[in-house]
Amino acid sequence: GSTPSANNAGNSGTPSGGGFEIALITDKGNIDDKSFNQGSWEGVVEFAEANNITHKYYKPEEASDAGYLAAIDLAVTGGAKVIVTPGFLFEVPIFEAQTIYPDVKFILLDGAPHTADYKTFDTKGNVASIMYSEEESGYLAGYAAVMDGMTKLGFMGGMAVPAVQSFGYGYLQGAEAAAAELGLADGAISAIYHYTGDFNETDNNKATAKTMYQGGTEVIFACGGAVGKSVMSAAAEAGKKVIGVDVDQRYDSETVITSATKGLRASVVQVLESIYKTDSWSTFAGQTTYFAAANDGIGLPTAVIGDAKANAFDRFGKFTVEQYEKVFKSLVDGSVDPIRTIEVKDANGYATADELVSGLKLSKVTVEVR
Amino acid sequence: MNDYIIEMLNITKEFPGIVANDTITLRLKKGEIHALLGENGAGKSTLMSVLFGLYQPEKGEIRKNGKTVKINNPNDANALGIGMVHQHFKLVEIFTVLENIMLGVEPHTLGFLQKKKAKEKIVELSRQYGLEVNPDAIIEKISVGMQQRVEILKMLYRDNEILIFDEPTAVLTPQEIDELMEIMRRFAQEGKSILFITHKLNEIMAVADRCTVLRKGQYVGTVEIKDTTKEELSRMMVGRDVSFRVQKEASKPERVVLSVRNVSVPSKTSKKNAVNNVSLDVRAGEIVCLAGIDGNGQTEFVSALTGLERHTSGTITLCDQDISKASIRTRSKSGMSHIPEDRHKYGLVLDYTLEDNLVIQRYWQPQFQRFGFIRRKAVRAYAEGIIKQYDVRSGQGPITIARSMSGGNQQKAIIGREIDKDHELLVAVQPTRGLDVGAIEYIHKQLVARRNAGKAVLLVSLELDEVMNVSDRILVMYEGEIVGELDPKTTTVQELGLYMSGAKRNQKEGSHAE
Amino acid sequence: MQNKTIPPSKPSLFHRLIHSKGFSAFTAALMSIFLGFVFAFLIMAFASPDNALSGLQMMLIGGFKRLADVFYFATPILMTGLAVGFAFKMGLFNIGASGQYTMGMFFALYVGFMWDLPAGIHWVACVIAGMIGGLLWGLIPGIFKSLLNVHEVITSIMFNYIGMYLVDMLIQGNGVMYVSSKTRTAYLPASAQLPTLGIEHSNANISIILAIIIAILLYIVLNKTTFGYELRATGFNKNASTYAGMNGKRNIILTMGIAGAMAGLGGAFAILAPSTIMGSSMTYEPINVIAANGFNGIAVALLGSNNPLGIIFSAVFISHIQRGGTLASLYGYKPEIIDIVIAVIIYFSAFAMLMNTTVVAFFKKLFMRKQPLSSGETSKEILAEKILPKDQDTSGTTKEEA
Amino acid sequence: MDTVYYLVQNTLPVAIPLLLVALGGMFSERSGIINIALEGIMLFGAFFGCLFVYFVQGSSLNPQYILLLGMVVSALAGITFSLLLSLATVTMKADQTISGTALNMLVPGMILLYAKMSFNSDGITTNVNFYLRKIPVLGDLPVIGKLFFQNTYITVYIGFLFLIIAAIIFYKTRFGLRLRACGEHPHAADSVGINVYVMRYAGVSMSGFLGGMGGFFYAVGVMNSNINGHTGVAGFGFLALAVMIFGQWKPFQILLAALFFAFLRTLAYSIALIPFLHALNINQTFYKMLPYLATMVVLAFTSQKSRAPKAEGIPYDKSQR
Ligand SMILES: Nc1ncnc2c1ncn2[C@@H]1O[C@H](COP(=O)(O)OP(=O)(O)OP(=O)(O)O)[C@@H](O)[C@H]1O
Ligand SMILES: Nc1ncnc2c1ncn2[C@@H]1O[C@H](COP(=O)(O)OP(=O)(O)OP(=O)(O)O)[C@@H](O)[C@H]1O
Ligand SMILES: [Mg+2]
Ligand SMILES: [Mg+2]
Repeated sequence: GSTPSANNAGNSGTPSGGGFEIALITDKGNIDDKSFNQGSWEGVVEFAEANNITHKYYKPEEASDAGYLAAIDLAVTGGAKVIVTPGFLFEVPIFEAQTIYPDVKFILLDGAPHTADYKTFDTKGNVASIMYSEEESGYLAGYAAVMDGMTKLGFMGGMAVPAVQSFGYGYLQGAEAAAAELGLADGAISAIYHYTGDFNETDNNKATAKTMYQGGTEVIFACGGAVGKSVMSAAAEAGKKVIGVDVDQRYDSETVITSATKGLRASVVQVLESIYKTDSWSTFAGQTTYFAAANDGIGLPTAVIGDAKANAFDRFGKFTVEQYEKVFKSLVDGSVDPIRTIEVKDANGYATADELVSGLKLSKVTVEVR
Repeated sequence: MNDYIIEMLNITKEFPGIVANDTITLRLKKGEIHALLGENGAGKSTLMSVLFGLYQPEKGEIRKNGKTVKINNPNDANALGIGMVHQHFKLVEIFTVLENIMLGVEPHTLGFLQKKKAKEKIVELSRQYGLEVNPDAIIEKISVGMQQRVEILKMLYRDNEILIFDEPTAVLTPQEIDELMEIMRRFAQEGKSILFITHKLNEIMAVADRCTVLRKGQYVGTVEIKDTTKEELSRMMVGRDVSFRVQKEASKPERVVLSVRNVSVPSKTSKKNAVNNVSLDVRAGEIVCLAGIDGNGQTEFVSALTGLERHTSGTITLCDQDISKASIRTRSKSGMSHIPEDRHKYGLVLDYTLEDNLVIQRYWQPQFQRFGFIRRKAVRAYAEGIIKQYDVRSGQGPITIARSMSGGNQQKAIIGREIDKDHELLVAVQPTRGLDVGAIEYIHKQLVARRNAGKAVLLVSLELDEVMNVSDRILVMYEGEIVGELDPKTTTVQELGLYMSGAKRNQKEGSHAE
Repeated sequence: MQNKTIPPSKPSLFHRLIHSKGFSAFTAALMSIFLGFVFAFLIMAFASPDNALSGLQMMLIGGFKRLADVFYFATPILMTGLAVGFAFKMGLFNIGASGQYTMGMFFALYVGFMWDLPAGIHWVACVIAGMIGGLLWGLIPGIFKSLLNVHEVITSIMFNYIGMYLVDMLIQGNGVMYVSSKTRTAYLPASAQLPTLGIEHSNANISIILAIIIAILLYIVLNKTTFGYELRATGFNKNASTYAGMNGKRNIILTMGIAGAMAGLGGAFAILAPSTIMGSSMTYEPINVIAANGFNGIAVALLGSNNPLGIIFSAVFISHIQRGGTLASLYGYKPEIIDIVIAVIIYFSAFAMLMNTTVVAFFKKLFMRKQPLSSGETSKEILAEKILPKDQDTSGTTKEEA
Repeated sequence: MDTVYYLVQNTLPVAIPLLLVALGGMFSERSGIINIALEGIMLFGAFFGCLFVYFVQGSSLNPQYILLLGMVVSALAGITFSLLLSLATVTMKADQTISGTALNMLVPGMILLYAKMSFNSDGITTNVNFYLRKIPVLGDLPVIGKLFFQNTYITVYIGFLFLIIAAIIFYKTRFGLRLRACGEHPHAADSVGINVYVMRYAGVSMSGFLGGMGGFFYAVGVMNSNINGHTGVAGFGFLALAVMIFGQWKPFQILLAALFFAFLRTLAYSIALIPFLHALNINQTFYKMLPYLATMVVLAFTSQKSRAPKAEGIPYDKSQR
């Protein structure tokens, strides 16, 4: 029948006959998940609106490889030329899609295309695979917390996926480093380490956080999308602090002292620019690109949006931008290189206290797992 | 000029598929007791419901003291001084007597209840009319007779002067009935006008001044009681002569079919047993009648006997085999047929067709089922047989939905079903409840026929006439115990009443056990 | 009076039609569906007027573009629909299809991963396992109801949550089944996946055929067997069935068990479906979410007026509009609209029967004018027959005793 | 001791929504209408309450006033939504369980749709802080102060206030008497001139009022005034039904039941604070299941002799005898 045209929120710009040009496929979450979907969608919107390109996101009918592939198919039918797929769940579907739709460009975040049996890894010329060094971001967070004088830390991860794990591991290593630097005694820092098992805002996540605070925890690194909401409300009630994740969450709550960001938005924008503006697609195409301190892909926020003069570190007690820049540099030049993965026995990926301590070589920091 | 307090003129009331009242006229004089007589479904309750504002008539008008009134709901009726004791009591069981009486006309200030006020008035009223009640008693804990008093007090509390009694005596003992009659007379003397519905002719002869007869929703006539007879009334009611005596030759009891020994059943409401250590025998070829006022353990006893409930102690033997612990199905297999008390609750699946209802005891038998599949043809054929033999009237024969059948015909179907299934013992619980004389006569014939065919029949009944006419032996149950065994030929209704009300007891039954 | 000679017990065809239960159920369903879409259209017109029509059109006919998918997605809700509808026949409201569905899914997965069986047999074993899983979870509300007198609605809701949490825990704790780095189950071996129907770009598989066969079997059980007879009797009147010596308690448990088994099969069919992608498979994510297919089953059952055959069609229909809803997103409409449409449809089908009867009654009146005898005669005629002494056997629904 | 304070302080805000919603259920069922839709009503109320908060959060209004206004909004929303139930069950005489279920299914879809269309979100996220760290004077009272007047929400006090009001209406007023009559024996009520339909509409509407409010209080006290279509109210509506049954359809027993469940829940999440329980280190999931399992256990013991309103679930039809 008639040509579809964009309308209500969620897709904007007017389609040039060809429907929606830049498409994003959400995984199981929605684009406000305070995580992959949201970060990358913000990137899409930012770029597309700046350049007035039609864009839209699609929700798969079924959360399975086939379902994601079907969604990609729908997006292509909808006129997509560039498709952004946030999350490792798209690795296998993209492996298929890259050959089925050779002239569609794919931006795969946090994953690399491979076959279901993991035998063949192959990123074709129409796919850009993007990864992030979360451990570095987490490292900075942990470092900042301890430097700021906190000794009772908490970590609440969503589910034990690589991204979340390495955030957590980095966090502990950062704390350890800071403690050492401050010359604190062994065990001077205690950390409670917990995976909620979901990425949602739920009353039990809030209760769990509240319980941690009640137990004396000063700050919780909330590392699981909407789990952050629960932790922030718990912090607000307990009068304690939170460290945000992925994007700068200072705007969500007064309790957020800083956020261990990773440049989801930035990276998506960069790649889109390489396609539409700088036509340097080749720099990303057919390979996996890591976003890390080295290429400004991760870090703690140093500026407040919409207020050039404001101090992004105003919620710290002692910790200063100078200290931050120093440690950041050490990550850039590689003099410090946090461990990204450790050996975990448990099937559900939950590391035990011993695994963390030995795997991450912790001495100043004692860990309790919940 | 006219001395009628209420006139219902040419009232017509229709229900889906039936005209319950067809241009009926009824005139009530001030201070009279006016009986309303008719078969089941004749339209008595409906007519009264119209007067009470529960139903709106399609045609006709109602006048009070000569001027036309519109009665849209019970409130209007109440405002006109009309009150009603319903056939099926309308009491909230978990409420107290007080709450039930004042419900709808509660004394209150700003919506807050003023129970004290109400209580004083009730105490005063019950004193004035000798209607003893405890205002704070919970309805479900008091006897049926008491509950009726509450219903009557409801009317008095509302200062009604036109009182409708819909089949009030069905649930009472002879003594209680006499009291009620007394009370009615007193009301009449005080100038209250009374409409009195009943199936029982001698009650009408006893208290009524005039009687209006309805038949199949139509007005038959109004007669002065002093110049009419029972026979004439019944002829008016049914449209033909009916015999009040069930003619049957003396019974010749043979071997014991059912033998019950020391059966007790705990009560649901109170701590003491509902059935206490009951023993009895029923022999082939006799009709034993279990008489008693409603609520003295008959229901519980039957439940235990038929297996609807597990009794605690004692043994039940049917045809020399112990069925004390047997399932309902086993009891039925070993020769027990059961005509249940409540045909709608137990007797029928109202949404099933007549034929499906007719095989409900037997669908599992090879005759009707092969490898678990129902044999439609066989069922149909069988149903048609029963329908013919027992003259069950219905819209579409075997495939009629049971719900759409009249109570009378529903009952016939059940009786046909239970009698046709081969059995040694027939347990019939109030088989003629709420049925008209025609149907009653028919059912009594069937019971006697069973007994003559050498079956044992255990009849549980509240109707004294039935008890006296049909049975060969009467066992009276009082407060869960059998307090007397009587011979219908030698006792009187009054004596029976004394046993039923616990005023008298003999130990014959105990010895009878041996 | 002349008309008395024609017995009214021979109603005209039209009359019999409009009075057949099926007919009113059907018109009722149509009416609710219609209202459901009116609602949807209003929402869409509100969201963006200019596309509303094409959006609605997409919802209504879009499914035809993807028939294979329509049937693929119809399978699980057909099964949960049976799970709900079957229990309804006994007057039990099985709102626990979700939990039973999830359990079935888990059992199927377990056998799929933990046992290795020869190709031909493996998926069959998985399916049966799924059935058992659902059955067990269905028994629970049955037992609570018949032995402890707990209302099945509460029980089954509670066990939806319990089942969901339990399954998620069991899966996450199992290294073979769960890939923690992907927060989902691993890929099932091909031997455990259902044979595909080989339609391109579609997971359509043998299960839809199985589902339809099962539905037909259920229909036969309900309407032709003694068990079905007992079951419906109990549904209509518990006391009467007890009086007739039927084992009510056992039947309740049995019915809930069977219902659960249906839902369990639904879960198995869903998770065992073959993937269009080589070496891949369906996967389950233990993220503490209640399976929506269970609740859609309620819609399916009601729309199919709890009749197994009706349920086949309603399942396909609902799947059809869901596909359409997805396609409607090409016009920028959110697929969630369909959820609302479905809810609205159930809401109305809850009393459409009544609205419907009034409509029918209206037709009946119209019709009776022309043919006074076809149905309930006018009052005068009833009486004409009632008064006449003997030959009353023709007049039907009205009361008379000899 | 701190742990005790902590448990109490965290139990109440959870208990209150349960209490209010269960009371709502009580009014509905005592008038004769089974109200499965409580879950939906809660969510609907919570949604509009939060929507209101969302729109006024910018303004300079005192948070507590916002909360009170939000409460009114949610209550009205609840009533409106409950009318759909009355319409179906009272006027149209539809099956009460089915209509209720349909309404339950309607709300999440509605919220998702609205939230996605307006903010590309699964729900509404607000950031107003309704938390009361300490009630002025009362908070300083020795033990009592710490237990009841610190780290809490005003919802707690409002909740108890409505409990009292509900109980009075229920037992002391003409309305209450008549309502209960309709749930037990509607024909009796009718025969004394009580309009059963009206009373049932009233009963259901009261459940809408309390249910909507309870939903909002859930959002405030448990979800930090956020609400979304996926997690909804996490089965609280159904828990409330269980609470009502456990409470035997009586106000004060319902209070006890609500406290029981809420405490269990809080306990489950506070394991870490209670050494000997923590030592057991039982899988988290079991604690998530605990409230539901507890519900079943409780019902298993109470349902045998539990006595629901007699006429509950049966549509009232004047002409039926
Ligand atoms: N609500 C109703 N709907 C349909 N038919 C009804 C209704 N009430 C009464 N009827 C029918 O109207 C006729 C009159 O009923 P009614 O109850 O007045 O009879 P009755 O004279 O009181 O009989 P009984 O002695 O059994 O009380 C009967 O056929 C009855 O079945
Ligand atoms: N609620 C009802 N709806 C429709 N028709 C009814 C209803 N009740 C009775 N009838 C019709 O009224 C006629 C008489 O039934 P009714 O029950 O009054 O007979 P009955 O002998 O008085 O039985 P009961 O003693 O149980 O009232 C039957 O034809 C029946 O179809
Ligand atoms: Mg009658
Ligand atoms: Mg009557």
